[in-house]
Amino acid sequence: SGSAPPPAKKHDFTIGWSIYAGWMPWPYAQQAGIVKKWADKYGIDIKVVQVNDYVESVNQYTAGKFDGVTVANMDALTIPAAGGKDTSAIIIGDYSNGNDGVLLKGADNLAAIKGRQVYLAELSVSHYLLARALEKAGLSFADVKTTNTSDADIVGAFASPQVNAAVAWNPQLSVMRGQAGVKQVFSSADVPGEILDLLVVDTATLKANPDFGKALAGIWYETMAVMQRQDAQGKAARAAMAKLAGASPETFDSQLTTTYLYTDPKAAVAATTSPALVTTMTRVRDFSYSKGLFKGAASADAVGMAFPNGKTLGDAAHVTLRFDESFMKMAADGKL
Amino acid sequence: MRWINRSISRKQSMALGALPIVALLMLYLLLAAQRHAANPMDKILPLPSGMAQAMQALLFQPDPLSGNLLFWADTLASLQRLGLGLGIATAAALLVGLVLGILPPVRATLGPLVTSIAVIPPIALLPILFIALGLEDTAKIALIAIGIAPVMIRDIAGHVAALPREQLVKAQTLGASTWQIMLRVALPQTMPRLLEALRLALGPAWVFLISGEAIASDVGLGYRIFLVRRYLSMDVIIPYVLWIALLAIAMDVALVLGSRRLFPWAHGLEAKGDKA
Amino acid sequence: MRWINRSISRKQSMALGALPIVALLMLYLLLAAQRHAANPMDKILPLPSGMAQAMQALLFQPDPLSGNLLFWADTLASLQRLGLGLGIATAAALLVGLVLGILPPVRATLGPLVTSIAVIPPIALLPILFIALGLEDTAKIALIAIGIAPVMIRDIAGHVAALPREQLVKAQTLGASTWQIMLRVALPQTMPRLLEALRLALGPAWVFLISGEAIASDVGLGYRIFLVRRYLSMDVIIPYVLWIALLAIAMDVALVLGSRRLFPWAHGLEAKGDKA
Amino acid sequence: MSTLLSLRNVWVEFGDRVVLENMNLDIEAGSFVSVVGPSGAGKSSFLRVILGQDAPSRGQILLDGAPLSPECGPDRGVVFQRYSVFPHLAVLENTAFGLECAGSPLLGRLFGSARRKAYAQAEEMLAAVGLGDSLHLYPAQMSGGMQQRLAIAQALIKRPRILLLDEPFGALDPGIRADMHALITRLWSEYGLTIIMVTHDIREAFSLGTRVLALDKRRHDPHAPHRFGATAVYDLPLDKTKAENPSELAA
Amino acid sequence: MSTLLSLRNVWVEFGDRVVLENMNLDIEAGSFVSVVGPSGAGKSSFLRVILGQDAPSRGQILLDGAPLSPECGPDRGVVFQRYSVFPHLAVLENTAFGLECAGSPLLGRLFGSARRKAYAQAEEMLAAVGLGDSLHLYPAQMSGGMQQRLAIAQALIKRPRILLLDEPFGALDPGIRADMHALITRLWSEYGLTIIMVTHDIREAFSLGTRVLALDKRRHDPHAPHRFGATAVYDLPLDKTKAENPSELAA
Ligand SMILES: Nc1ncnc2c1ncn2[C@@H]1O[C@H](COP(=O)(O)OP(=O)(O)OP(=O)(O)O)[C@@H](O)[C@H]1O
Ligand SMILES: Nc1ncnc2c1ncn2[C@@H]1O[C@H](COP(=O)(O)OP(=O)(O)OP(=O)(O)O)[C@@H](O)[C@H]1O
Ligand SMILES: [Mg+2]
Ligand SMILES: [Mg+2]
Repeated sequence: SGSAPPPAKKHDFTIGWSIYAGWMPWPYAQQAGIVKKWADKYGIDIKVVQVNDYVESVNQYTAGKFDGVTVANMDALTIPAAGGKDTSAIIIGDYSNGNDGVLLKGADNLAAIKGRQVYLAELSVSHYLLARALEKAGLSFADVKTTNTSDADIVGAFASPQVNAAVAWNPQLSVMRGQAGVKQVFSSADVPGEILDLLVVDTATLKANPDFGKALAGIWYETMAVMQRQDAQGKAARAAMAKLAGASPETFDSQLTTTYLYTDPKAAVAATTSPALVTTMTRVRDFSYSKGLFKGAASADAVGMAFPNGKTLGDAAHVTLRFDESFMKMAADGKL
Repeated sequence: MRWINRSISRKQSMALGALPIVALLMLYLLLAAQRHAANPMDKILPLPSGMAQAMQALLFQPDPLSGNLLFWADTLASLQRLGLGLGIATAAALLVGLVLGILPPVRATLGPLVTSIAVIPPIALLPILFIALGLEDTAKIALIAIGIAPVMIRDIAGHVAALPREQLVKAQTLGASTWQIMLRVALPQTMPRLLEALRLALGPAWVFLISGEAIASDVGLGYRIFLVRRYLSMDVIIPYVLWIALLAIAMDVALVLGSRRLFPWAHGLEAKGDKA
Repeated sequence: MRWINRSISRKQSMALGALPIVALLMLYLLLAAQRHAANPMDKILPLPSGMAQAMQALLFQPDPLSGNLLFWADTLASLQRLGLGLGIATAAALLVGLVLGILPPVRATLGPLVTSIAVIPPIALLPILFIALGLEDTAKIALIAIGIAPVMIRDIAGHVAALPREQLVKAQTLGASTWQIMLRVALPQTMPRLLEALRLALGPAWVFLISGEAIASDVGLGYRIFLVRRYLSMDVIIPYVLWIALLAIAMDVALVLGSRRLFPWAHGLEAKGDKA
Repeated sequence: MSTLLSLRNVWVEFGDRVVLENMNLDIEAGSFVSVVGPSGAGKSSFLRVILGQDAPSRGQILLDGAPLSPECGPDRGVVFQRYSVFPHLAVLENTAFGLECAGSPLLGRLFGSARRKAYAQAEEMLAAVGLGDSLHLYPAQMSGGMQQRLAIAQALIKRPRILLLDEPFGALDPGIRADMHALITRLWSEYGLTIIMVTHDIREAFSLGTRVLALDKRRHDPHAPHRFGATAVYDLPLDKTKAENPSELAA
Repeated sequence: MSTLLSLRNVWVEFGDRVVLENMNLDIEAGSFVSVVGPSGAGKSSFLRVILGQDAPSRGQILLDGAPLSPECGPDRGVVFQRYSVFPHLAVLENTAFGLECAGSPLLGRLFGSARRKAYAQAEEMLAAVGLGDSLHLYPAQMSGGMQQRLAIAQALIKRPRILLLDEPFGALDPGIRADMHALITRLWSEYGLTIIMVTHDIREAFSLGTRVLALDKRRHDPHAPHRFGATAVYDLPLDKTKAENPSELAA
């Protein structure tokens, strides 16, 4: 956590990333020199570091080893923010639009999940998605049993004949869906905009070094521009990202189709300022609280969140997660 | 007096042994207090009070879903898996190691296979294990057994092969068959070494148990550790790890005492007195 | 002839040793062919042709981004980490094990600490390890060293403590100081055992290397295995695992031959001839 | 007496080190052969070859005219210079081991009356070698001489046809040694044993043996001492009535 | 001659097993004490106590009138019944070990001319014990008797004030044994050593020693044999000119 008092001005910054379709632009930008270009522009140095294990990347950020990290909205709330680390989400990169899904074997409707043993990474967005799915099906957690499964092993686990229900995200999800007799009965496309993929940074560092935030926004939207091009250059960029993710270009493209990328900063700003975000985060934190993720807290309000235009949720005196649209707005306004 | 000759009394020995451990604890408390001074919500080095609070729920409050006291349910599940894995590995080490060590044709046939299995990191082949054994406890127990048995087998086989040739010759001149030599000469002399090998395997066995429980599980010490790792709850992880260490030390001590008791001829007797 | 007396010639031994391994390979091929007959796209038990195809790219086609041949880059990175981890653990085992084994006051002081560390599964404390040592190679090397050193230290200490007391007494009557006894009596007699302990530690060392690389890395054999595991690419995982096994066996053989060569007095010499 | 054991051109070599060179020898049933010779001459190697523990590098050994099976069995008992008792068995169990193996092929252990009988026999033998007081000690708790006596009891209880002894009395004090001499002489004549005994004590060799064999090198090259092996340089048949009082060394 | 070593009411016990009981003894500088006694009497235990390897359970040992330091040092050399040589050193290195330790406190190894000198001295000593041909063998390659001679060379090269020998010649053949007797007698008188030697050979005890000590139990309870320990039952000073030809056993 931010153990040391906030550093004043810094020159070197590190952000951590892990493999996920919506985050592959970061390592690509590093490779393509986009990171260096924008860092140079603001006279700083940014390193983009891969962590193979997603949870470890967020833990390292929480421990203060990274200045920023790629993370899903729920994990940003439950890991750093709940741990007292004041964190700002400065880029809302995408929302999962089918990248997370509930899979069943030998059934094609969600109701059939009742009574099954469901394999998933507990306390992750998969768990949240399962909660939403059960809600939609009129079921509750009492109707299923869950087994915690590491995200690296869930593909192998699902190949075992005994396992007939799982929740996973991409790229694992697409591989699991490819197995014979497997049906996807629910996905994040059914709850659009609820599973957000963010870039978060340490608020104190950001306050002292606004240039860091500007550079990151610059990097992101330049990379977005390159990767959405439908020409050879865009294709090459996406192929490079596929390679970095260890996937084939086709697989990666198919993952992108289920990822709603906010390629346009204006759309991202709109999403951030929309009241729907508050609704989503209320759902997410209520779920997290119900699962005991706010350690020892008396109510779901223990962790405070701040939204654009001064709106807050929960304990306003202890805000540790801030949705900060200002840098995306600068990008939208061409002020970077 | 030369250091090599300084003998330490039991009491002194306890005091000296506690020294570095207490020093380490103090260092931890110091660092934790420092971090908490900077950030009272720090999760990485929790204070003892925080750990006590976090553990209270697990220790004494029944889980609303299952009605179990989670800590004890975890301990029970893990100990069961560990016990079965260790049991299978020990039995395999005894049987295969004995036969391998004493019968040259079997050694020639199975030695290379055991070596090959010993050097394959089982963690890397988990998917195959899942397909073959499913995801229930069987796979976790198999992971432990596969992880530690080859090392134990090689250890036992080496020990048996190192029995003085004169002993085997002597047994044959006394009319013992191969089977009788295995049963009455090699087996009993292997037992203390087997307990020793088991002691050395305890560390890796816990590692494999925790890795196995991290993969797919809904109860167990390793399950809990990896689950709460998701939100960096070191206030649960550290007490769990200490508990594991305590269990492991208890097993270690039990094995040492058991061996002394069951096989007095292999311990200490020879500290004094000359031998032919 | 009794089985216990049947000696196996080198040639026979090679043939016999290959037998079960070839049988296992055949079994694999059979199962893989069956699965492919049922589902030509089966990913879990790939056919050799599929593995060859998957490996070709990693072996011979330079990665467009880095210009490296990935397979070789992975191998190099992993071997470096493994080598450093093993080196540190071996050095620690030699130094600490020797001192622990021969000096009772040091044994009393550090023995319990080493035991405690030995029984703590380092995997459970990975977050602390990575936080303390960063995500670079240091943490991975430390994981290997912490994972295997305690077992090695205990092994060496036990071996040194079991040196016949008469030898130490004899050395003292020849005027040797504690230091000289350590240097000239205990140390050289420990060396063959150290190589043996290193051999036994190779398996766990690979496990820790792979676990470490699975968490934080961008190159290495374990990294690649965990990367492609997301896609259940057994056609890459199996060749990688076989390659790891091959490397491990090569190290094992090198250690055995090295020990025979460097410490002839500890091997085979005593197969014949009686001793006082 | 008939020839029990014959050596024909037997060589024992370790690599290029020749230990025994071209030995030819006939040993008669019922004889008591004492083997003497300087330290390192190859006396122990000679015993190992007869025992079947090592194969000669050249030549042949015949037992009752048939080639010796290349493994040892209960027809040949042995007492080694060391490693001769089982460290995990107490004195009584060590002694009864041979009886238990013979009586219980499957478990190697006797029960009930068979066990009582075997253990009584073992106790008797232990009393004869002077270990009647130490039935329940482990070898590690005994002095060198006591272990050697145990090894002798262990071998004698099986009444082997040929008994091979490698300095069996070297570690015994004169009193016990005289008792053991008497015991072994008695068993030798009672059971018609054939005994081959290596000893350093010339007096013992002559007083016990019916034949004394001296092993030594015939040739000696100071620049390559290991290139010549030992053989029987003296072979003295002692035509005598069996010694009644074989040792005069008793204190 | 002056008293070098005194035992005052010395007891050695293992648990409730009494091995030595209330021993009182004065040993003069320059004497050659032979210790005899039945196997298991406690002769080796007696040597270990004097050596400083074990502490007596009761009583006191004085060296030059001062209490014996409870650890062994280069003033007292020893040859054990076994485990007496370093298995990882070749014959020559085993012998030079003591010289190297004395000459190089830091490394325990000599280099250059110092090394050459030490090794030449070791070679000379090895030639004297008849191992001149085996300089580069490892102990495991040697017979029992050869190892024992190596142990003797190793101890003698340090010229200790007191030399403790536990059946040093038990495994030697008569020829070598006579040579060793001559060697040890020569070194004993040349260097003014004090020697305490355990032996099973009464003749050897009398021909070498200036004093013969017999250890045995005074009392013997058949129901609790271990409750009584041994002590010196005979103590014979031999007033004689030093033996010139100490052994007549040579073949
Ligand atoms: N494995 C071996 N390699 C090389 N040489 C050996 C080996 N075993 C024995 N020797 C040599 O064989 C020779 C004879 O050894 P052996 O033990 O038979 O002698 P021995 O007559 O029994 O001597 P001792 O009376 O001292 O017991 C010795 O010179 C020894 O060095
Ligand atoms: N650690 C021990 N525990 C119990 N008894 C022991 C121990 N060591 C030695 N003894 C006993 O002490 C007694 C004396 O042993 P010691 O080795 O001194 O005899 P010794 O006179 O040297 O015999 P030998 O002539 O056979 O070498 C023996 O009865 C032995 O059983
Ligand atoms: Mg011999
Ligand atoms: Mg003794």
